[in-house]
Amino acid sequence: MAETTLSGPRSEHLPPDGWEGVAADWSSDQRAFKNVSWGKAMMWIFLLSDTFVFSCFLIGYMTARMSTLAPWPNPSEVFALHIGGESVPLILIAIMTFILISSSGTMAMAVNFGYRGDRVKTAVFMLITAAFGATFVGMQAFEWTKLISEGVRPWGNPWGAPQFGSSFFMITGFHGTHVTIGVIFLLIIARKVLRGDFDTGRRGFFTSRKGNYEIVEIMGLYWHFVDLVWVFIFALFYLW
Amino acid sequence: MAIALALVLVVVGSVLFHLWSPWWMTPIASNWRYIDDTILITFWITGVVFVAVILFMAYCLVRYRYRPDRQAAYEPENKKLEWGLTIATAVGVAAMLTPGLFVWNHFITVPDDAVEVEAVGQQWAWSFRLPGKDGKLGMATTNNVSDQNPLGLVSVDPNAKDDIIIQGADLHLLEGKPIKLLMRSIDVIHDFYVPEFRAKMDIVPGIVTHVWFIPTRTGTFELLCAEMCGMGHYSMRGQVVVDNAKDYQTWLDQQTTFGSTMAQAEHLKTAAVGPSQGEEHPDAARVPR
Amino acid sequence: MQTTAHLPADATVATHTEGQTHSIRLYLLVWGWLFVLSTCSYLVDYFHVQGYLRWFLILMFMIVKAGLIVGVFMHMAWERLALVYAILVPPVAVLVFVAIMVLESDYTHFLRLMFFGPAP
Amino acid sequence: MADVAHGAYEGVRPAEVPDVELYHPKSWWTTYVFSQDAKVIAIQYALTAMSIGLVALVLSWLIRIQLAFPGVLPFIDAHAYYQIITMHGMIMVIYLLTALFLGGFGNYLIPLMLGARDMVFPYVNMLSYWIYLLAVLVLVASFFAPGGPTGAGWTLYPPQAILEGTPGQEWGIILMLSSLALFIIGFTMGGLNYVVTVLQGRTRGMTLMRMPLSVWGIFTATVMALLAFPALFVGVVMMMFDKLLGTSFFMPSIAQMGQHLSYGGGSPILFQHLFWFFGHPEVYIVALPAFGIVSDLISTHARRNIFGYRMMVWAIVAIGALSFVVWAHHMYVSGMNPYFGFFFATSTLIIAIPTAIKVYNWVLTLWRGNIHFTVPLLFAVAFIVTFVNGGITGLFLGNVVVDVPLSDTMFVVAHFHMVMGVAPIMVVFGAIYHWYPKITGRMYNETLAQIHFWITFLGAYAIFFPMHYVGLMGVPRRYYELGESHLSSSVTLNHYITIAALIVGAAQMVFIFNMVWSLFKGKEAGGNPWRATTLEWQTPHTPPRHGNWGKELPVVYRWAYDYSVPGAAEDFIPQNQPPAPQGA
Ligand code: HEA
Ligand code: HEA
Ligand code: CUA
Ligand SMILES: [Cu+2]
Repeated sequence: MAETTLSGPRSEHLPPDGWEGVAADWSSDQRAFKNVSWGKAMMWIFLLSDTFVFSCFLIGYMTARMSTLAPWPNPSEVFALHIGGESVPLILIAIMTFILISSSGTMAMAVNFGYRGDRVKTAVFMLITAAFGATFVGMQAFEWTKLISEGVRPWGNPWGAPQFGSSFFMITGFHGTHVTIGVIFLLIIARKVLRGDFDTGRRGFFTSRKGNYEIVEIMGLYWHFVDLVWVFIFALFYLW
Repeated sequence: MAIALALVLVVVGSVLFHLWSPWWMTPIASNWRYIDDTILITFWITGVVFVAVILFMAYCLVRYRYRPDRQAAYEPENKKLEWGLTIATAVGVAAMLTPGLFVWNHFITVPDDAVEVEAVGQQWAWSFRLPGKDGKLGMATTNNVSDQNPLGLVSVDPNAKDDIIIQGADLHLLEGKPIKLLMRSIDVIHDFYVPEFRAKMDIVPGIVTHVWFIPTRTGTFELLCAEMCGMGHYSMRGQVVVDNAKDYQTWLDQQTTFGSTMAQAEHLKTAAVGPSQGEEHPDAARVPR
Repeated sequence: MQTTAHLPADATVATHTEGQTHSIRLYLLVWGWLFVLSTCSYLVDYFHVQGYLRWFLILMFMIVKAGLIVGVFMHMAWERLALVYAILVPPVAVLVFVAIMVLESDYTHFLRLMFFGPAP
Repeated sequence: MADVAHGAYEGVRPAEVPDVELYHPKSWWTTYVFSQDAKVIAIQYALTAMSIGLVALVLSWLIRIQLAFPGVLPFIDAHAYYQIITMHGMIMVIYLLTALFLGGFGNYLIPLMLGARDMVFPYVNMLSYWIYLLAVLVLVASFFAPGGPTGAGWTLYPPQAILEGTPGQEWGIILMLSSLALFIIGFTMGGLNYVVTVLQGRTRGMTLMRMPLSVWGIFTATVMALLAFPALFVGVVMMMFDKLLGTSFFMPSIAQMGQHLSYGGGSPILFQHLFWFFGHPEVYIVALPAFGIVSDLISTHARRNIFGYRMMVWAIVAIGALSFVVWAHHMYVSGMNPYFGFFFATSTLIIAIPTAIKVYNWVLTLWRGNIHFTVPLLFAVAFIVTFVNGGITGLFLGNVVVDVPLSDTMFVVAHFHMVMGVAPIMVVFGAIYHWYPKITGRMYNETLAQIHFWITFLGAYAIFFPMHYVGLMGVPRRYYELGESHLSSSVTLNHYITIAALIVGAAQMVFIFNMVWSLFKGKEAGGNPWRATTLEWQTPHTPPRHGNWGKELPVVYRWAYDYSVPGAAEDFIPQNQPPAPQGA
């Protein structure tokens, strides 16, 4: 049926973007996302799926909080720190937020230098990012110990609804895990970059395929996503 | 060929079974005749479509079976036909949905003159509570449940005093009087289901669900638990008896109130529950001890 | 998942000429903005802004930050719309879910207040 | 009709021979066990799924025997019964159908039908299978765990699922939850592969609107799965915490068997929402691939182009999208906010429209066709019959008030067996017979296949059609025995149902025997026994080798349904056949 056969655009001049661009891309042959590599497409779709995971966690937390009769502990007091006598609300969380944002910045830099083919700078920025990430996890750990020492448990706490502790540990725990995984992969890839795998076209360990600097961008997507999730947690858990 | 015959048999068989088999809805005993009507409408519409679709398919199978000398028609699409069918279907759907939604609206708006009756589910038995003289059910919470106070009533609540508690016995209802059945579970999810009443609702711990109906004929009806609630799920039965005014009174007079049972308990100096248990906030966080 | 060997190098580079080589300044700018916005949302709490205003501010800052991260850091702003829509449309389902659960939670809370709330 | 795919995008060649060589199997192990070849992975998936499926099938016999002849099997007490139905349901839905359609058919058909050499990330694809296998093993392990597998019902509703009084609350439920988590992780790895392969890995000329409907069905189902499983995952994690850490996400304050449990403030209904936000898409996840595959079976064996191709595609997509906003139709009587009834009843019945379109187009494809009564076609017809029947009973349940008396009765059980337990299974069989020659290079035994078909089709219908009336009477589901009841007259009906079920079950052995026997004794099938147009039948070798296509990838010039094109030499034109000089 002729009308179902639109032909794929040439690589040199992709069709104009905008609606007709969308139509052209989706109805072209070989690939729907014209200039997106397999790895990048996969990461995007994975992140979409992961979005649903975190959304569901937050929905669960929201439902628990909205439907309980027990008073909900006030985060801004619970997470306050005593600095020089008087207590500063949420300060630790604020710092963590800034750290994670910074890590996103450095990651973006890394990606940028990656595409300029600047091996060393790329690797350095990735390591900095990893360092920030590690710090974040460290502070999260500190936060946990603080709360636990104050008697907050997954099954209850001194100030009110038990779901407070449950949601807190669950959500920050899952986010923390994502950060940790990110750090690990950052280190692995930074090593590859530094070793010049992507210039020499060295084969990957498992897949035995060649990699290229794009992996840095893919890594970046993941990392920024982790930051993105934190933005939501910060607003919906700590500031509500 | 054989397959076409099989399809015809399937259709005929299904219809005959539907018409003549003795297995059918239990005779209704509540005001929810509307629900039965909606079911019948749905049966008609969908039944017609089912028969039509299958018989047409059978026809195609015979008429267009393989012949070396024939070639199938090449016709990628046929807008008119496709849209026509789509719209016809939409009409069919609307014809079933519209009455359905009206009845549903009726189903969820409880009349003001409905008397409140409470059904309490627990693994694996039914208990019931009537409001007593004052016509009000007293507060009750799971946290107050104890041997003396199996339904966890709040003893400080004046409305609770004259509440009538029925345990391990049948629930009696007055014929023709609208009932708002409040449902409470003290452990897991159950479901209050009397086939003859058509109405059904889950009993969820942590909230109080409700359903309303008017018993329209006297008799004894089986109450089944219709939500998986553990090993005894299938054995969680009860009985609902619909009486005329006279029998209902005689039955009512034999029942004991919460107040009196509590009094005995106090008297025996074994009162386990008191106002002191923070029972005002049943739902408040409790760090396990 | 290093995988794009089959892509001729030129293709890959070509791919990203628009996306990647814009100046570092942009990143620093966005970075700065994220700091500012975070500070703002922090201050909302610090000065105990309450009620609808609080909600409005918090959510607004949240959305803007999210937008910046996705748009610039994740380069969505430079992707073709085909990808953009593919990623941004499905989360609508989440919004429906959220809406339903808000109503549901309210209902649960209402029931609990009515039946288990403060005793008379 | 045909159209040369000019100006294909140079930048994007699917994996070329050298890329495939990289993971070309070099030893027996990497050929048959740790293979990264989608076709081998597909067969591994399929065999694992069917083996565990057989277990579930045997369990279904036990269910039936107990329901019709209570107590004849002494080892089935209430405890065991609930474990049996739970495992039966869970295995059938998740570990058999989902895995078989997506992991099995998905892996085999997507690359071949799209003219790709393999999935985009073969290594991840391999991991996906091994994690799935692990999930299955954990599931099986729960049968041997102390206390046995969980008996909470496949919906695993808390609080009941993790409390005393429910079978398998010691270990069973924990293993069940772990197994599900594993399954989701494994599936995600595979699912990403399928989606990206469809979107980014097609051959030249293969536009989305030229893809066979099989691929469309599997693709849409996979996308849905990637978005729906997260909800289950979260529910699983929360319940795991409630069970192991004593959190109270789903647990209100509970006084069970005379003692107060240390829970409070949670909401059981939250779990139901999470579960069904996954659960309803899930039922379409097992339906859409069937829709797609059956379209191809009908078109091929009726020698007629699929009717209204574009309508079919849009219907699939519409169903996929809509099914994310109907989930609460499983909760009409769950005590949720009653006003949801209006919204969800409407959205639910709206889904019937695209589904109806598909049904019509299948039938209209037979209409004016030239139908060969091959076994795959017979199964396709059986699918339509059972699906329509099951679908319309869905309309009863979807119409909120009608659901009130029917919910949680055997009517529901009858509905979803007809529509899920029979219809897609018919497609599974049809598909296996259809592609058997391609997979093995040999033809199945016609007579045995016919026997298998007739018993399974008529038998399965005989099982589940009467069951609706048991439900209509008001017999609740998940009842170990009805015992003394005014509904006892349903028992006689149960006898017939059970006898039918046992016969049908036995017939499956014929199927298995046929598969094994034909593997050795079946006669050579040749490359394209059905004279089909789609690419998988045009491979240079049968069975296809690693890399699928020799040196050159096929180029696609036309849609997948050029059957009986007027004036064409053959009554089918393969997708990769260039148009005749002056247009066919
Ligand atoms: C393959 C799986 C599958 C499919 C495709 C469907 C399809 C449908 N299902 Fe079903 N369903 C299940 C699997 C499935 N279901 C399962 C497993 C359960 C139980 C879970 C549990 O509790 O254990 C369930 C339970 C279930 C319930 C909950 C019942 C209860 O627990 O109280 C409801 C309620 O709305 C429902 C509705 C529907 C509807 C409206 C459709 C529609 O999509 C059907 C559409 C199809 C047709 C309508 C037929 C074809 C159309 C025509 C021939 C045209 C003519 C039609 C008209 C005139 C309108 N299903
Ligand atoms: C795809 C899903 C599927 C399938 C195929 C089946 C198949 C069958 N089921 Fe099942 N069933 C469920 C899904 C399924 N079921 C679910 C989800 C539940 C709910 C559990 C719960 O309440 O928690 C359930 C519950 C359930 C009950 C209700 C128990 C109760 O509530 O008390 C009953 C009772 O009769 C039953 C019977 C049967 C029978 C007789 C068969 C079959 O015998 C039908 C006839 C056989 C076939 C059509 C062939 C099947 C072929 C295969 C399975 C492939 C196997 C592999 C090879 C052959 C290689 N099932
Ligand atoms: Cu109580 Cu089932
Ligand atoms: Cu559903």
